[in-house]
Amino acid sequence: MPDRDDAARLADHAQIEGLADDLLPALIAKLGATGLAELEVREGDWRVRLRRSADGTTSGARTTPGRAARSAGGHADHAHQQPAPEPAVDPYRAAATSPGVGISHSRPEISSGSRVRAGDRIASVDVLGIPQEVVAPVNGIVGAGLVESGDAVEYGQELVWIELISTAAERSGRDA
Amino acid sequence: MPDRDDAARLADHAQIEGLADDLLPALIAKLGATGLAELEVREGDWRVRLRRSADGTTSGARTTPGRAARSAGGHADHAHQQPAPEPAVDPYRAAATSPGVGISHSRPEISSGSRVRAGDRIASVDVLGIPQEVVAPVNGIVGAGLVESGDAVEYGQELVWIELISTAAERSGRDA
Amino acid sequence: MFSKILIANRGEIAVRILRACRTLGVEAVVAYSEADRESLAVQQADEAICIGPADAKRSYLSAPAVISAAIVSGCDAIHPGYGFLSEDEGFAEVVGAHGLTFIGPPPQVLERFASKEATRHLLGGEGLATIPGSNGMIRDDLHGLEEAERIGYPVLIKPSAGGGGKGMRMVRTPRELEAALKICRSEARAAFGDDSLYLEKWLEDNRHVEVQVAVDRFGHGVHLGERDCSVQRRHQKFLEEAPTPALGEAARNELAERAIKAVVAAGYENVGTLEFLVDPAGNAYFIEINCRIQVEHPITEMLTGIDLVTTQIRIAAGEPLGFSQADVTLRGHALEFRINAEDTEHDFRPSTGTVERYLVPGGPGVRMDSHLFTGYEVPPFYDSLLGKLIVWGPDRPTAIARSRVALDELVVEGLVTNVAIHQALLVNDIFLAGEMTTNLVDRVGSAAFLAAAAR
Amino acid sequence: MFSKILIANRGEIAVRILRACRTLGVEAVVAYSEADRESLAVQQADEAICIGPADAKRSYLSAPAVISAAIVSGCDAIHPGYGFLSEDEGFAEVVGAHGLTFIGPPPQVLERFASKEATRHLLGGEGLATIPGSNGMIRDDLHGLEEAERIGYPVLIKPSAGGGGKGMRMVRTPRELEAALKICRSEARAAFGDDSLYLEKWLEDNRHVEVQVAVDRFGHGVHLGERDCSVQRRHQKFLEEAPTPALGEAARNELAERAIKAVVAAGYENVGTLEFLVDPAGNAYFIEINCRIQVEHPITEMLTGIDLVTTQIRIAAGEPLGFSQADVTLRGHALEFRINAEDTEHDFRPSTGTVERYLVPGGPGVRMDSHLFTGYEVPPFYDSLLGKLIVWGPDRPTAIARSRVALDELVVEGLVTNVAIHQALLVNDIFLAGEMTTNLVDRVGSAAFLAAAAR
Repeated sequence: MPDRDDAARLADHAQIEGLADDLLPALIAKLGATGLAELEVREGDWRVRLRRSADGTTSGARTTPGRAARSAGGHADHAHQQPAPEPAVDPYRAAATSPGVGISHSRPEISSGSRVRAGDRIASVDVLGIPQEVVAPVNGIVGAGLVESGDAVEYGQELVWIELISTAAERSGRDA
Repeated sequence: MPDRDDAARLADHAQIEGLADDLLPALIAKLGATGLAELEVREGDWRVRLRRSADGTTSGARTTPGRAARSAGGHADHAHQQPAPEPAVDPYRAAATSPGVGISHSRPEISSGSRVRAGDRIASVDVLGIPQEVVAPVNGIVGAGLVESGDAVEYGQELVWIELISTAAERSGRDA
Repeated sequence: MFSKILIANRGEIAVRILRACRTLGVEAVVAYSEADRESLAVQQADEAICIGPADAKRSYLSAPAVISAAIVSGCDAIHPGYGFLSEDEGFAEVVGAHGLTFIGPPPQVLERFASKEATRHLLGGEGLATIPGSNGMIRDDLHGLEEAERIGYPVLIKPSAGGGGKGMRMVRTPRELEAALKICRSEARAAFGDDSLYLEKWLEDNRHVEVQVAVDRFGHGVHLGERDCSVQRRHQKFLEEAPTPALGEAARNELAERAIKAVVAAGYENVGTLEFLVDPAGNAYFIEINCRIQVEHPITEMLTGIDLVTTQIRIAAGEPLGFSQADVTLRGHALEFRINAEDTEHDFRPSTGTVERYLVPGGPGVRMDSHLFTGYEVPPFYDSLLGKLIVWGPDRPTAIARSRVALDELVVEGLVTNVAIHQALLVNDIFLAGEMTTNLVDRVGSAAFLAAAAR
Repeated sequence: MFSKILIANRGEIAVRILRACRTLGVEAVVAYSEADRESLAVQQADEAICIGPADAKRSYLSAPAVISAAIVSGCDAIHPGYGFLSEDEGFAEVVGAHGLTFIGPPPQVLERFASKEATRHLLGGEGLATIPGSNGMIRDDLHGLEEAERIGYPVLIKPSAGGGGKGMRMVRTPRELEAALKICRSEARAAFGDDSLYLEKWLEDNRHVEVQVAVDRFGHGVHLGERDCSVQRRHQKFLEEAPTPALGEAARNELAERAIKAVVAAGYENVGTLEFLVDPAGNAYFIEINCRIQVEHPITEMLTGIDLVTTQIRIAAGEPLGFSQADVTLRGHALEFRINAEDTEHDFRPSTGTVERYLVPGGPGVRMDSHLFTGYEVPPFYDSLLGKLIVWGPDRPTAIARSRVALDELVVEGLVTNVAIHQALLVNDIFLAGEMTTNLVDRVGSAAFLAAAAR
């Protein structure tokens, strides 16, 4: 490939530097503040794109809400749907998920506000009459339930939030 | 979506600004100098990508070499082929292309080294007995022929190079 | 058999013809315009040759470009597909003059059937009913009234020099006729410089039924049943099916048999389609013959198991048909949905774009003839046909049930398609009862037709 | 009919069953493992439910998970597909105990046909020939020699307690038999703690032919012809075709008629397949029955026009078959190519990856049953079947010619597939002559088989 001439190179540099100086700060501020996944800016023949990496910020399967409860919509629409972008992991809390497909049951001794440790049994899912334990994934305080006792749930479905100890106090203050 | 906290935002900014200050200049220099199409740099959860727009730097259809002369290869292989990346336009020369599908004929008065002007008739393509003129796309000197007189050619096929006047001297010096 | 065939067409039919050539073991060269350089047919072809720019007049419609391409690529035959040069008898003649074979009827046959009027007369003489009309031109009002009385109202007044529906007028009574004759006469004089008029019976709730035939060089012909193409929008077919729900089995057989007998007697050769209008009483009137492979040929293939494109090529190569009417059996029911790049929400205006995601429907009885693939950029220069979804079932209700599933499965992202009108059709009571006429959609308008389905 | 069916399977068969449910107008729920969250069946489904992790033992093979999923999603029937729980009579029974219907034979029928040995005895009593063998266990060497003489050499020595070919030995002469009996006895004692042996006739150049049947709850049964599954690699079928080239029409009909008569008499219900070994003289020996829909069912659908999966569902729902043997007509010839993610250049080791580009073959007679789409990431946890290319033609040579074209058209980028072995098959003289036996490939080895085709 032949060398590009100096004038063309200079013009390129000017365009890119324009982007870097004028647009990038605004771009960065916007992306940082909103948690948007990707932003792109064009100038002339050039474009700059900023993208948040998915790794480390979303956890994959566990973040997709259960489909068992979802009633049948128009399947044509569904087939045309793009998979929704996966939401970022919440730094304040973690969800306890269903160990099986069946009917969820709460435990009488566990309710919103209960303090639990990772591994504690906090609910159960009844799979053909055999209860399977739902355990707390982290130390924390039992927060909002995502399903009612008696609801049908699927494997891996998020059932209840566990608020992380370190942030729970701060947030409950805000919520009050 | 809940607000991101300030610490997380600051960390994001630091990462992006690191990219902008340290890496971007190098990135720009590299992309500007080599004519590469795209470059991407990652830092932590962020990545910045620079991409040269295809518009204006490649000419599309005319750069794909003719297929008429290509003999039948294994079509299974062909079907699996990805389209080849389009070559960049050569700043030293331009090709005169076929105005039709047929048999190419050279003109006795035009040969390698002939000086021609844009629009000059430099060859013809015989389409069912009717000659169609091949014209020089630019002022220059007739260079290498890409087909022989009497060859079958397709529409748009590059037939002969015209070396640009401004660079022809320099290059012929180099070639000698 | 030919040694190498030039495919002088594009889109799904170029892919279809390429498959037929390969099945026959014949080499093929795809002729393409600059706009179709990245098309599926070009990708799949062993050999492809660019014949001109995007403008069809300078590529697919250019006889010199197509014939020159065939010669320089070493072909001995040209398949024109449908549209473009496929029924151009002048083209067929020049192809022959260059020692190549036109895949279709020979030039002299094309010429014999080139005029609609002459063809109606020819096949009328071989026993096909044509639409009743006046004996020649209307001399004066009295003659007009007499002829209309004989034909039976309503009648259509048609200018002799007109065409494409221009200057026509439908009347229901003698009084209307008298008034309209004067207007039509002066309009025709003004528009065409010729005020001769004739009358034709007006078929109100008609259905469009066509018979597929195949006749070899030795005068051995078979029919392959009929197709119903009544479902139209502004005279454009968008769904075809076979067998026609308009006629019982005996009537269908009788029509098809009369058709094949007439065209064999008239010297037709190769595959072709005879189009009929069928009135509510079941009378079939011959309108015209299509001397080419048709868009809707796959539904006949689904019913008969016979490959019409290889049949067409074999006949053009001078081979005998190789089977007789007794070998042709029709099984089940098939529908063809034309998938067009049309925006049903904006008066079916053509859409264009790049296919971002493409999922092909499948399962028993489902066939998709299309040139789409993920990443394909639909060029804006040609017609809007993206492909044809063909669905077979052992009976009409099963074929319709499968069609609903297949239409739901079809995903073409990046383009707007007309799938909504097909889905509307499949919940339309008149269609489901098999009672559709050519004005099914236009009677209420596309928008109302779509809206009724959404309720 | 059921109101809602749980599809307890994955891959192409989940898509196939979903299509069948929709054609019947029955709601369906796709049960999936975590690894199949992005699968085509889940995408296409109105409703889908995650039943467990990637590990099949905890998802597709977990009876409690599958049944619980059916209950919580409001299903009244479960379609198990093939493999996984499809022939597990214990599962079928538990399904029934929960008030749900197992789509397949009822539990008591599954139980009756659960043991291969008992089934051979049962259907042998209904007139099906089984592979000749010793009357019970071999008492001593002399008894063994007498029985072998009666059966005819070569014979196979089989340990009573063995299975899956373990501890078997083939002998061609009395001398070999005497020597082998001692070895087998001590091997069997060591391996299974039981040294009882029996003899079976060794069928050397055999072909694998199977008969498809469908029997409703009212004992009304039909056969749908046979399929030839002789083309195998290490006892795995990879190409099936119908009709079998091994038998003439009369022999084919006779075999199929004997098969349906026997299973109806033995009280079979729902769709099923009777497998036979056919020796060079054309004798068919019954081996086993498959009480489920089979991978290769589409070739029968292509020939008969009958949807086997909807038939299966309708029978399970208690509906009468609705057609009789006289309504079943076979048309043409069909082949099914199993497209596997296997690297033919590295001893067919399974490959995995993401589908970068996917082009589905098409045209007359071509059907692709697959769960692939561009962007699909093939999970490494399950079998290597990517789909099935099914090709129909009016006769075997046409079907083969179309198959070559279709295999060439198939594009699956991003994965290594076994298409090369299919292409090798389609130029193999023994296959083209229709004379393949089950050892066609293994006799020379896959590598040599592929290399021979490349020459």
